[in-house]
Amino acid sequence: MTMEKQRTPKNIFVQGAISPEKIAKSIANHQSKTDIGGHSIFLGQVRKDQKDNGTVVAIEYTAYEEMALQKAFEIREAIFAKYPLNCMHIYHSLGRVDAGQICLFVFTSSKHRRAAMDACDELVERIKAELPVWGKELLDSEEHVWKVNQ
Amino acid sequence: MTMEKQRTPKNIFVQGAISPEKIAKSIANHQSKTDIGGHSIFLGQVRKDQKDNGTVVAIEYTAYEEMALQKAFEIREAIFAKYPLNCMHIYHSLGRVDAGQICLFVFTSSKHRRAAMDACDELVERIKAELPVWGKELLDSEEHVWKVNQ
Amino acid sequence: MKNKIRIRTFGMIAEEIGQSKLTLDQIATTENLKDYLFAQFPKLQSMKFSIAVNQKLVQGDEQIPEGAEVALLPPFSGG
Amino acid sequence: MKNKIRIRTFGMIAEEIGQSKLTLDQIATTENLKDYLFAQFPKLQSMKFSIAVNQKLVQGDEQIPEGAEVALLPPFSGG
Repeated sequence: MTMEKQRTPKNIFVQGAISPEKIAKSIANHQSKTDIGGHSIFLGQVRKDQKDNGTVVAIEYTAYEEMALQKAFEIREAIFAKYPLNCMHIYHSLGRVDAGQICLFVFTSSKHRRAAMDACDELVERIKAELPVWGKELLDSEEHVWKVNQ
Repeated sequence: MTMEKQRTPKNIFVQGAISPEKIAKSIANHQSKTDIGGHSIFLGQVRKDQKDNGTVVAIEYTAYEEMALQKAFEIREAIFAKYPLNCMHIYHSLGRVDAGQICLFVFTSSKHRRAAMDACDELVERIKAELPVWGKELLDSEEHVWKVNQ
Repeated sequence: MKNKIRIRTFGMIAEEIGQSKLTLDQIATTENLKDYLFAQFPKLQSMKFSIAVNQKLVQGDEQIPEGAEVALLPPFSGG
Repeated sequence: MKNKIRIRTFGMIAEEIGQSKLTLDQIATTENLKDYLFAQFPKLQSMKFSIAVNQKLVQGDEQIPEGAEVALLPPFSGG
């Protein structure tokens, strides 16, 4: 009988924007993993879009956290099963993220680049489609609109 | 007659490994570009592969620099013409990069994620196939082998 | 709580209902729940949302177990 | 330099030839150059490489302009 590492849901949510320093630290943490040949990273950034009633100045994120963490865990397991990955990290903001700041950080690593790139793509699509998370776009007019994903 | 910004070849080469701090700084530089919604990043990392005559401890990169910069410029222009990108950055190491360190940093940004992701993919493939750059894998036995791209 | 279900609301549904948590007397199925909500909050009829029972999305009409947590989920817009 | 061509070598080709820059008397075409190199450095015959004339990859046999820079390029392995 082989002993497999049992993975459990882990927190993906961070309060507020994701800093470039956090991303740098996450990258640096992989320097000891010398079987990795390629990392693929996706970053979502809040856009200053023009809306009918004003300009977006920030997005305020809320989530159904328990369900989102369970779903993120299921997605994570499915992607690990599908691609030969060394590592996978997902971070999503909750609360206010100003325009120009980063609200999503997806990071995959593999021996050969293709797996990391394909897994990162699929993760981003699934996160946007399947995680119960909502963005409220705050406008400079003090009004707001609910974000709609494409 | 419209005035278009004339782009010229720019240096993509950095001496030695690319630091996580450089990557963080590059990300942070985009926070003022509030029409960007997604960034795609690829990082190449040197693997500690086992070879017949020893273990890879580092790769030493050389390039036909003048030709590589001209080719990188052509690739850059072609990718800008093909995808609606806000930004594109390419950095490749020259000289010695130890196992676990980063030797390639490709960074694309766009309003909607798909363009950044597809452009990043295509850039990485073209860089590996078309830039006159060579990696000499240095082994712990003091021998070396010439890197072969898949 | 027996004979009670806990309702959680999010996003624009929470905004419309004005509360993010409600407790209701047991309702048998998700279609019955929708009828109840549409009567109480008519604007919900024109809003798109899914229902999760105990954190699982339901397809069509499903039984609501006693004491369940039922969530009203407008279209996701994370990332 | 008229009537001369400058040769640049890289990677395992540079290693085999032992020099990264050579100056040769003018040679008319890239096939003529290959013949010359294969005579001088027989091991090159079993090595894969492309040729660039004035930084452009050549396809098949091409003329070498006077004073050209001709580069011998083993398979690229960047990234």
